[in-house]
Amino acid sequence: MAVKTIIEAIHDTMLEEMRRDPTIVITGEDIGKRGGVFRATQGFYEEFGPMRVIDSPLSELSIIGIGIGMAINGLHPICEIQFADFIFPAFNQIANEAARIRYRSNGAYTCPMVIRAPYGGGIGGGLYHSQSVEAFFAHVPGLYVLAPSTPYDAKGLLRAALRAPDPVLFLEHKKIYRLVKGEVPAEDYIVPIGKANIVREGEDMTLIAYGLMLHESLKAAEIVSREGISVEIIDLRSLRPLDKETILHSVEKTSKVLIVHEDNLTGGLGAEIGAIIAAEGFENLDAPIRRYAGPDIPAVPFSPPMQDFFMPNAAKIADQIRDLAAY
Amino acid sequence: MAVKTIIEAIHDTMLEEMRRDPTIVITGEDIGKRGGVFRATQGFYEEFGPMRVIDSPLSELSIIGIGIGMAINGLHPICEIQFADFIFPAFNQIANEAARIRYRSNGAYTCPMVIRAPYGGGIGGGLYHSQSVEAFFAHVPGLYVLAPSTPYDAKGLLRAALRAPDPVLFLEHKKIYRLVKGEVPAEDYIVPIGKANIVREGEDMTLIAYGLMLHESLKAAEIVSREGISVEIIDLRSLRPLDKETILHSVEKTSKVLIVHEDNLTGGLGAEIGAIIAAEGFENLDAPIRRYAGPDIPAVPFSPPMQDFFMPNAAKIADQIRDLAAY
Amino acid sequence: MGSKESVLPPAAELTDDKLLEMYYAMVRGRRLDERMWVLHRQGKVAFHISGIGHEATQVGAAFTIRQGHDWVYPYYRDIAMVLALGMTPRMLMLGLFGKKEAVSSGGRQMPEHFSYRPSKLVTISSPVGTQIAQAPGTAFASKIKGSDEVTVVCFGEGTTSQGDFHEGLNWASIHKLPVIFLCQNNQYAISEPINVEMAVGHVSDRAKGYNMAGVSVDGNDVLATYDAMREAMARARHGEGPTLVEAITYRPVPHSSDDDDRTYRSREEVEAWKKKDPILNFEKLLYKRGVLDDAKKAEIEAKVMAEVNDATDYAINAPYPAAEEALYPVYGPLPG
Amino acid sequence: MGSKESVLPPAAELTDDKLLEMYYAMVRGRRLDERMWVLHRQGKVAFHISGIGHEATQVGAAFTIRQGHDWVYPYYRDIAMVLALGMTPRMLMLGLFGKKEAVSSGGRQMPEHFSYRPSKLVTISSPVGTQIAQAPGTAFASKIKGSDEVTVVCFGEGTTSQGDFHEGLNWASIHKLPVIFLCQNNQYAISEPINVEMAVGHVSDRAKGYNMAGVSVDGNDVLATYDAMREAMARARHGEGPTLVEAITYRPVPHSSDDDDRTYRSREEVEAWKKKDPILNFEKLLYKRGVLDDAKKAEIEAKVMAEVNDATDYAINAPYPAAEEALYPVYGPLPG
Ligand SMILES: Cc1ncc(C[n+]2csc(CCOP(=O)(O)OP(=O)(O)O)c2C)c(N)n1
Ligand SMILES: Cc1ncc(C[n+]2csc(CCOP(=O)(O)OP(=O)(O)O)c2C)c(N)n1
Ligand SMILES: [Mg+2]
Ligand SMILES: [Mg+2]
Repeated sequence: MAVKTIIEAIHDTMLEEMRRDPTIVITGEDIGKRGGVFRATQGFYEEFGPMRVIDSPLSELSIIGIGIGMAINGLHPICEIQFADFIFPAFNQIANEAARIRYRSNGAYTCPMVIRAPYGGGIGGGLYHSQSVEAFFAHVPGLYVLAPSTPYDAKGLLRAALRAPDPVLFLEHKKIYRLVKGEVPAEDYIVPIGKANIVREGEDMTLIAYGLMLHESLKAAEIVSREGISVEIIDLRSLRPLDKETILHSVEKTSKVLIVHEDNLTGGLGAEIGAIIAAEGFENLDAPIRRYAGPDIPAVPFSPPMQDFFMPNAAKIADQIRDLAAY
Repeated sequence: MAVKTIIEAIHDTMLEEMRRDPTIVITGEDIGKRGGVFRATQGFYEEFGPMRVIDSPLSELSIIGIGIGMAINGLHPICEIQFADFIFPAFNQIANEAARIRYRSNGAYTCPMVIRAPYGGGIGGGLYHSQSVEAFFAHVPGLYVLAPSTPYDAKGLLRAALRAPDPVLFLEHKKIYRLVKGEVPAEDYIVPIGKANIVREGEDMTLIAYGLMLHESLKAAEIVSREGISVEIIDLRSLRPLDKETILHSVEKTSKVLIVHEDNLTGGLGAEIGAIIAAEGFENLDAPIRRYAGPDIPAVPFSPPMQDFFMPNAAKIADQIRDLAAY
Repeated sequence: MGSKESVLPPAAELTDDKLLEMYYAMVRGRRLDERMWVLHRQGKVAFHISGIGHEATQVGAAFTIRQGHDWVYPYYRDIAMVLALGMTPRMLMLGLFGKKEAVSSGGRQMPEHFSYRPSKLVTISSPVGTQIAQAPGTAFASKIKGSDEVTVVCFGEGTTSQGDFHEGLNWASIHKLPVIFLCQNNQYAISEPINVEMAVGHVSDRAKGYNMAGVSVDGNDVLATYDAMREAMARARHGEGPTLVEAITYRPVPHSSDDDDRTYRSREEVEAWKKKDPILNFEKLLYKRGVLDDAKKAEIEAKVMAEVNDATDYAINAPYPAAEEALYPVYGPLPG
Repeated sequence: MGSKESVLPPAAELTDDKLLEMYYAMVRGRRLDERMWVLHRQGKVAFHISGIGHEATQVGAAFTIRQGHDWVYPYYRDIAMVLALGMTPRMLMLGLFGKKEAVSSGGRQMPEHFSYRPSKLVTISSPVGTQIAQAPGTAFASKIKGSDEVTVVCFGEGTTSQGDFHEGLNWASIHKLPVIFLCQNNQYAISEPINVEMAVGHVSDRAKGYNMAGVSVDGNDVLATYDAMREAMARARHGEGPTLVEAITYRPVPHSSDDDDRTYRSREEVEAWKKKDPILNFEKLLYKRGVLDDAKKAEIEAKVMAEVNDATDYAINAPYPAAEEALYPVYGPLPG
């Protein structure tokens, strides 16, 4: 089986899907000749030409607006937002428009589209090239929000996203684009939307994470396992909808919960997860629900010491685990 | 003492503040001759003229952008967004810009401004004149988010907002603009940002709400009190920051929690409140943390039966209270 | 006004029957709209937003659109337009009351938030201008598919201040897309007159910033609007790119049933514009040409009023949606 | 190019000393910028975004601005401009390394995200274009206060596709605000050439949609830029409203240290433009006029290099912020 990076898996999957399905078109900034600033569309322009690989003007609002208009007229657009930090000019088009086309027309119109957005910090990007934007969008009914953390899932989720009949925000953590490698089967498969993955079994607590934090959490679990603490780790993969069953089932087993994300604590995705468990898993809980997240400051500062301070990492997560285990 | 509606309290407070402080200017759609579609600025244009009461073009992005530029240059703008549903074109200017001016310039620049936005449903406004937008903004470090539910607090919080050295999103529930009346002292006073209010004392559970839901919750508490259930009700008033102390202190006393809001459940403000209590109030809890909120559909439908279905109200809240009390 | 000189304008070739169809379409829009105001005054409905005064613009435009072939993004004032393009008075009345059968949204949206798939009328929202950034995408898809569909998108002049307007026109012009931007300039955005909305004399001047064709036309003259739209249609249909068409008209009624227009404009101004009423104008012309006479007019009025009455009765008696229908359809089924 | 005819252009009145100051400002920007590229190649810094090629535009503009009186919203390429307006090479180098003392943000932001209050250089972010909707607000405040401050806002030509551009220019023109929109048109937005960004031949054509003065000028000619900006300044200062100034230039280096411009443009094109280098151009002129000679040139180079070396050493040795400084300043203190 081929070993790929996450960005390779995304590139190859889009390529295969565009060959398979002529209704898929892609637009975004610098995705044509330049092949995308992260090289996600390298070679696409040459293969599919300017009618399917469309360099957009520098205007996110209309990257999404145009995508909606295309979806209305039978295409299945992939809209690339160069950095997730730049998705906000399109907020209205995503939350008020794309996510509501089906509902507001009582099903007469639909808006199948995939919005890809590289997100996350730890890459020296400062306040505006490091943001985690998932919580804003996971609050929007009518949207799907996905965040793969492995090449295998990147392929399977992207294929699922391109088969969904509704808009999908597909979040790709920049730091693991090339850092994380893994086997990616050549055959077609789908990772279903809404299904989390237990990537490590354990007894003492349930740790819930996604994206880069999933990998830091795995390292942390490895560290504390030598100290006799057994951590079960859930990779959410799907941020809207959340896989309540998997989460609650795990909590039933472990009775303790640590939620880890890089986004700011207040109002981050951990809030919803925590609230769900506090409501529906309450009777199984043996300890307070812990959230460990980025501090409540405007995204990740640039200067290395401040960036390191912001980012949760394996060592810091291990401390959180120890602390909770000792409760 | 004068009895006023909420909209009167807001109108009068802005008027007094503009008379007091010549740096306050106001801009927004139809706020000039028309006096605002809710009449919040009636008479302002006549008194202060077109240089302080500025009818904006129909463009929310730049209502905020212009406000930021004014704040940079020593003014204290009040920016009116006609309906909160229309704030999303300005999302980038609010979340990426206004909220970060201080941090990103290391304090060299600041952005004191008040963004007023009528929000909320139950008024026949359908999907796009009914939205609750607080959760999106309560996730943004650098912003304050306030939501008064009485004329007294409207005045006190608005005066606090106009003295804050950072941007404030001031959310006004449309349905209670004229429905709720109350005494408003003529003298100057401030309701501090970040302080919740215990509006009803009780023993059996803590109910946390704000805006219209605060009033529905009060009615519900009245109903169930006849059945011997004693509910303590917290009016949050400040949605960012949350008043953790007041919340946790109340939970310590009552051991049960019901959070009520009109916004969609998933990722709504109740998630953060629930997660805080599940972390820091866990040991005092006797029951699962309940959230009662709008369903996960795109805002409030127009047709009366569907609108009623969407909106939490006193009777439905009373049912939730009974159910939790019986736990 | 701005439309190119030609030997014979397209409207000159319209048959008497077509002219009467146009007249009927305008009267139909007007009478239905007036009934909606009446229902509001009677307290039977909570809200109405009106297209009165815009009928010439809308009908002139509609008659250049290939119904069911071309795409249309209407806006909330387009009552006469959507009727001319296949929606029925019943559909609109059902929407006004928020009844279950209302085709636009099954009662989910406020009235006048049109959607009708058989006529390719695309679902609209309330935040103004969003459709202007979407319509070029629909036109782009037509181009990619090699179809000669044209996309028409409507909006008011105030809405041209939104970023969506700029970004949509930019895309359309860069890619020479088959899209027509039809601005219905009624000279007010709620209370704001055009001079606080923009610094240009004509909305069509905005086209220059995109190297796009821009024309202004008397939007109270149905045939002039028809001609301007025909020309824009030809341009779009033949791959020559987009046009910004400004139809200059007036809204003689308040912005909506929630508005009081006395706060921001004089009665004299309103009355002066009422003299230029698009239906009266057209009527005069048709009388002069001998296409219309008193009998024919009465017949049309009667037919229209029958439809309006039927629609009113039907909608009043139609059932509301069940409360739980509010829960759907947020998502479609996922495959597998 | 587009600027109005006048008997004597303002630049003709510049003294030899002023011309040398301009030359020095351009060389200073260039050498500091080059050093930043070197530091990046040496792996000493993680990122650089460059203003090379834009020096004539930036210095020409800067010399029309009343430092500390007028407001300036720079953009990330404005290295030569912010230096000409009072920032020092040390400040910029400290920013490049993300050191504590860096005045723009204390290391919070990426390099070249300028902010310097003593010169009224307003803090900028990365999402392009946001400043274009803010600058007219600052100009509006000047007008309200009755001050004759002018606000200058800089951006690239690709950025004119953003809604912020449209909305900002619309406000400025409606209210005739004292603001100058200085578009530094280097003909690429990262990889995208101007023809996929817009359908107009000149960015200044975009001004027409706002009934705003628009001029195009050779942005590689510092005196031409100076003249165009002087005219725009006079207009703004005297209450005659905003101007869109397009300075046509080129970026002979990659978009940033993360870019590889070989994927999207030919070496021939780049080499051809390098021949039009703004500093070489100006040097030739100054030699011809006898303002500059080899000795003077060497002296200036030496002075600049001393500054650049000093800034580099200083920044390398300067301390990083403490980790916990990340926590502040999110909010200022609330009164009472
Ligand atoms: C984004 C947004 N902001 C504000 C509103 C409220 N609003 C509804 S219609 C309208 C005026 C529109 O004016 P114009 O575009 O000229 O169209 P008209 O109503 O005159 O036909 C406003 C401000 C809205 N619907 N959407
Ligand atoms: C809103 C937003 N989208 C995308 C980007 C990524 N980006 C940074 S610079 C740039 C190109 C800017 O081009 P132009 O405006 O011509 O300025 P130039 O860099 O050529 O000087 C892009 C796409 C961004 N910074 N902000
Ligand atoms: Mg109008
Ligand atoms: Mg450029």
